[in-house]
Amino acid sequence: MSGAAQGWLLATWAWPLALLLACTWPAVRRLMPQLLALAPLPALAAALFAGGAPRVSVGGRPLELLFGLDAPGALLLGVASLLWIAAGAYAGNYLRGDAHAGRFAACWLLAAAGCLGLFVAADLVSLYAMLAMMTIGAGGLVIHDGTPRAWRAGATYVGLALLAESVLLVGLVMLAVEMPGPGLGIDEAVTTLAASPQRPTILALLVFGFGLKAGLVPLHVWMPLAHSAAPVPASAVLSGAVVKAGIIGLIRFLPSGEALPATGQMLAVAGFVTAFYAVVVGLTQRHPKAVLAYSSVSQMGVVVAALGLGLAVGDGKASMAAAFYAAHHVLVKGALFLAVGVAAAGTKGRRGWVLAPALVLCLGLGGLPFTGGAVAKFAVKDAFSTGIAAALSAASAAGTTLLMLHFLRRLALVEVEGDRPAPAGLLLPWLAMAVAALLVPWLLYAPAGLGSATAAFDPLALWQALWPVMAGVALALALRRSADRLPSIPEGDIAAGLEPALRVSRGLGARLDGLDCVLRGWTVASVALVLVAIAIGWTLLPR
Amino acid sequence: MPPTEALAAGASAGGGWLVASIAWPIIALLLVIAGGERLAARVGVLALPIGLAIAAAVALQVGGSGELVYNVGGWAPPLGIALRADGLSAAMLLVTAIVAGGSGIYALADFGPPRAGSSGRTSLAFWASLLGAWAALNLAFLGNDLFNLYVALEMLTFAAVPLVCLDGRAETLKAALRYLLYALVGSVLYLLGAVLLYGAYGTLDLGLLATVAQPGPATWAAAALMTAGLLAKTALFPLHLWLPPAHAGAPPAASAVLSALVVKGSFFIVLRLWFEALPGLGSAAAMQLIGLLGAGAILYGSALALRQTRLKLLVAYSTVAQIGYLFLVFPLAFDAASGRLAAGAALMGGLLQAVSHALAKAAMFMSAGLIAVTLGHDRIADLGGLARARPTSLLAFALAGVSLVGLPPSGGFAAKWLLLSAAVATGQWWWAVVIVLGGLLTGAYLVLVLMRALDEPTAPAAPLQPVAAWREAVPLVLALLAVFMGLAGVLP
Amino acid sequence: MSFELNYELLVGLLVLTTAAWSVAARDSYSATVGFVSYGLLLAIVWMQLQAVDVALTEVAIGSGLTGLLLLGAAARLRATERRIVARPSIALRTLAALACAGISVALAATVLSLPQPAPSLAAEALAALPATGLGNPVNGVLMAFRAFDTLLEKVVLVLSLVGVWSLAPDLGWAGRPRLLHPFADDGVLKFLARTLPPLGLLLGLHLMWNGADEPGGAFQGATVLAAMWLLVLMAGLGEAPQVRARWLRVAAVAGPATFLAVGLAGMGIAGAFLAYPESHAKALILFVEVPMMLTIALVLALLVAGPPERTEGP
Amino acid sequence: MNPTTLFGLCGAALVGIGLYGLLTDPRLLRKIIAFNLVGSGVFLLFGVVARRGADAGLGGDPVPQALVITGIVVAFSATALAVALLLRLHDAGGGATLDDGADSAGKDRSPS
Repeated sequence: MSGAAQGWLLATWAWPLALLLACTWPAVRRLMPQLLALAPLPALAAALFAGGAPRVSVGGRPLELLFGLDAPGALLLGVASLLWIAAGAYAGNYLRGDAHAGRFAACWLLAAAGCLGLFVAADLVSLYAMLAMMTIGAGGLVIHDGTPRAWRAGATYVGLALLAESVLLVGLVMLAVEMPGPGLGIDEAVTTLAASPQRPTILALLVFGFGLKAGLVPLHVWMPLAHSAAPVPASAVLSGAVVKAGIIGLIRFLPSGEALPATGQMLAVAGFVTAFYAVVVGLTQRHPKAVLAYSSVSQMGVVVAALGLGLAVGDGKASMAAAFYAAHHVLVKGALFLAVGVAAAGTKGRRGWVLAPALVLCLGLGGLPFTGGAVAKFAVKDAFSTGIAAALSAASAAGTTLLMLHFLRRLALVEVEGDRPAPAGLLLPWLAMAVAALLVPWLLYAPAGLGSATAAFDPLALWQALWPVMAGVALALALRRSADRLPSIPEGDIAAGLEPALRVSRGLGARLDGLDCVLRGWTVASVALVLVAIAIGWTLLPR
Repeated sequence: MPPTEALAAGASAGGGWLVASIAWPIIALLLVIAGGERLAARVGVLALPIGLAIAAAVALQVGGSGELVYNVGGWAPPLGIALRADGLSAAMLLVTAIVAGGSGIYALADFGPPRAGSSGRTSLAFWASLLGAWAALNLAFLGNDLFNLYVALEMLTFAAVPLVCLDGRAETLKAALRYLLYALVGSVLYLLGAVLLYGAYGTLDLGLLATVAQPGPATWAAAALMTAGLLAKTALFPLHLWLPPAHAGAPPAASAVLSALVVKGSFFIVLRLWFEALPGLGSAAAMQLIGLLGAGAILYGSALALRQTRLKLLVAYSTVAQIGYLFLVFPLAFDAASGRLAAGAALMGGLLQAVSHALAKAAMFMSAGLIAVTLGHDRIADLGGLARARPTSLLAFALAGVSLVGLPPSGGFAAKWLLLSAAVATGQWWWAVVIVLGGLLTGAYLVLVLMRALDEPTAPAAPLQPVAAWREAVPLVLALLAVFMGLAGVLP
Repeated sequence: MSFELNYELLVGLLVLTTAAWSVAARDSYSATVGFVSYGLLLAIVWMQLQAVDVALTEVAIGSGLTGLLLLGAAARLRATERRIVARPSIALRTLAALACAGISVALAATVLSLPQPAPSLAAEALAALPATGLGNPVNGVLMAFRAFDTLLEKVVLVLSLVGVWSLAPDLGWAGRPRLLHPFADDGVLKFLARTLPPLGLLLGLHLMWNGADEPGGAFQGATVLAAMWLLVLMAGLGEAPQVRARWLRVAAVAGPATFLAVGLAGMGIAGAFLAYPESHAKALILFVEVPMMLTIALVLALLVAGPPERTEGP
Repeated sequence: MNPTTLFGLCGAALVGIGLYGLLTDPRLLRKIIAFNLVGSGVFLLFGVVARRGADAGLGGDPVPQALVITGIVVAFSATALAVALLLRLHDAGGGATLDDGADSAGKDRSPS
């Protein structure tokens, strides 16, 4: 049994990579876009059968790679692989006739390998490797359309992701240096971190890196750009699964069961700021994908806030609860992005098939009772149980409802291309995801070890879930007319502020060219050589 | 004085491979000259696999015994000359053989047997220079005598300079002359240092120097002059004036050798000088100074690479930047407590950087060459449509970029990880900042190129020139080696 | 101060003066002439330093062949060099002067600080000399103790010859080096070119043969031969060979090839690369020196002659 | 002061004089001459080292003397290569300095 489990762990990332390798064969490459749904199957198997299995070790000294699956990882891996399967099936249909389908498939497989592999990576090096693979693949997906907007989004995404990974790298190396043994397992790293004299620095680096990956304000600018520029199936996995890299990273590395009030409260503040800021900016967006992207930013804020509040009081179960909340978001957000694509492909005669489930999912994200969202909210109730946190949480739920209804309005207004309905190949994955988003959280609640979900049917709990949604609906009705009069903030909001900085750097670059001409003059360079000799001699003299 | 006979007998078994690794390229070189331009390519190509086998034999022997020593002529130092190979030399020998082999195969299309009507000049010059440079590099990696290493350096320069100006255009001739003169200044400073060391200690052998060298004016002056001279030959910022035009102007097969290998020869001698001959004589300030130049190279070279409008120049400036990483070894390996340079993560990281950069940069120059052949130009702004026109070369370029940026599982990643570890472990966080910034800038200029290449063609392109598939395979293989080098650590 | 030191002071000052002249002279031709006389003065210094072998080499190569090379170049560049006026700014030149002075001062201080008694390998070299069968310790170092350097130096020579050749224009590859004939009509030169070579040949062989035990050696001998050949070429009495000629190629590699072959044979018969069996050491060394002298003479002369440039006449 | 030291100082001065020419003279031929001056200064220092090592009845240490001979030959090779390059550059119309339009090789020219 454990042998099979370990096989699934390795196949989680090795199988998509093998498919990628097979793409070097032109015949396979042509076929691959239709086969994308196969890539995440081992990951799903791993999530089902390999949770808690002993870690697999690959290699030995000097470098040992470890793969394993803890409970939050298994949860997220499971829902992420569902999304990758549905979106992969969707992509096969979406890409018909696309000249660059092969390239898309290659990037897709790379991103899938990285994204799914991330959840099973159990040592620092493979964690970093998976992140890098995911970034490169996702970058390729973002620029797929080749429009200037896509290029800009892709460049911003890759640039910021590289920044995040560089910062993470420093943090991971700092951890690795302090670890006693030759192995670099994450479990051991967390133990080391707890006792490390450098803990504040390392935690700051890791929170920055993973926070950027999860889209915490003000490091969120890449998310709206990338998620709205990418092709629909790519947006779905980016917004659903890929951003969870930051969440799982935080879950893995933040101390569990130990109270760190200052760090926890700072995280919570950052999370709530993100949650509300993104709702406000999201309301000004016109494009439904941009609205969804801001909603993702906001939801990640909620997750981080839950994590932070749990950390502040040393609640050991907070990480599992946050993972559960994030898992629901994987499914809902993935589904809703697919809905945008279905709507755009044509809803003639099937409008209800798009809008009705979307409405349920949207309200579910706000926490509407009996939806998957309600149980997700219920999972994090402990974190948001007291005073101001409870108020903020309720306000955030109302805000989310408001934002999602705004999304629904924009979705209904999507221009329809042609007069034919969306093909079944697009419609079915969307409906499957919608059903999954509604049901799967209920199925997973008890196995996730969060207790019994029946408590969510308690009248008080129902009411606590319902009233913020109703408030949000009321607010949406009240603001219905003014929403379109809001000024439109460009996607990526503060990223637009980077333009002047770019201009300055171009000016500096021209200066640099001039400097290089001077430095490469013969006399200057050879005098420099003599001076270097003198300087080295000087520094060698004893002081 | 030690009894000569005893030491001569002390030469390790298998040391003959060291002689072979230097003698073999020389034999091939002499055959190329005597055989004439018609045979040059054939002799050269046949010599390459045998050279690789010899390098592998050295690596096996070193792997078994840890170190190989050979006293040439049976005369032990200080009177005689010793050759010595350790793990560092073995790795450099291997990568040199691989890259030289790759560039030799790649060059068959440009410098193969002369066809009717062509003169054969470039064919003779290329193969003689390639083999000469190879012999000189092997000598630089194995030499254990300062004057012997001086001869290696000069041989390397004389082999490298003609490679720069094979096409005979005025601008490449000028680049070659700048290179030659600057390298000569460098080697004369190096020789000056060797003279002073001999004057003070009566030996030129690295190992013997380590036992007798003391702090003092002669040692300081010698170390300063030799280091500066070698930095000039390695083109460390701000002594890089000659590198961009020389490396960008040379034919791609030659650029690959120049950028991947030739600059590593002098770097290796700096390593030897400080780690073998004078390990306890460095000062913290001197090491920080060298590191500062390295940091300057990383940031300045990367920033200028970002500014380039031509692909080959971008790759050349990228070399300026990547050379900088090599010199971070010095401050990172310096143990302030004991005042000594210690082998460890930093040295290992430097070696990995040298090896992975050699593979990646050779792949880059070769694929850039094929891209230029395909499009008829190498203007970055007009690379659009390349992804469809020459996907394999672009893939090789991108994979090589993965190693340069330092993404796993590449050798560049392993190097960066080790250098960062050393920076963290010694508390020198400022070098960590430089390493991270350098990685970001590297990512920026490579993404810039890839974005252009993935774009649609900007203008109605000139008819694309065909390129043989086997030529595209060479950079791809080198790039794959660089990308998967980091996995070597996983192998049992 | 003794007379002896006064004399040496005078030589030293003259050396520095001619050196400064060759840097400062306005005209490159006069600078080159200054450089040649500098080389001759330097040879005197080498004699003072009891290094006769080096003095011979300095006269033959450092001053002679290098001078010839530079004079030829100066003549060809005369016209264009006049047009060069742009010099580095005064600030930069001052900085350069200060930096160079700094190097000189540091070197001087280092020279004064060298240990006394000086470390030396003289005794060791002398003790090991009998094993080589040679009488001249310098030649012992060159051909036995550090034979590896000498072998590699020959490779360097050949490599730089290929480098020089590689600079040929493509059309000129089939041609011959364009030797300057500044004195082609000079009757004296012609006369010398007819009479000197036989004498030079004898002198060269003598230097090589004698080098085993006395100052001189293959190198200095070869230089004399090269000079004789160049004299003949410059007087227009002979044609420089085509670089594609097979005999030329074989001759150009004969020296290092023989040396390498003997060296590799040494691995079998004497236990190490470039080792000689003690009984045959001197004979083997002479066996190596003959082709080496041929190669060196040829390569030196061809280096001075430059790359092939002229296309073949009809 | 003895004659050997005197020549040692002379060598140190030669290195400085030659370096100055090498650094500042724009004319390439003069750089090559200056390089030879530096080289001979270095060799002279080596000769001084050899002379100081006079021992066992020899007038000087033969090892550095032999190395100087090798060095002179290498320097000559370098000079020959540099002169050939210079003349070729001159014929190709590239002028006789390094810096006029030094960056023409570095900017905006596509390779052949």
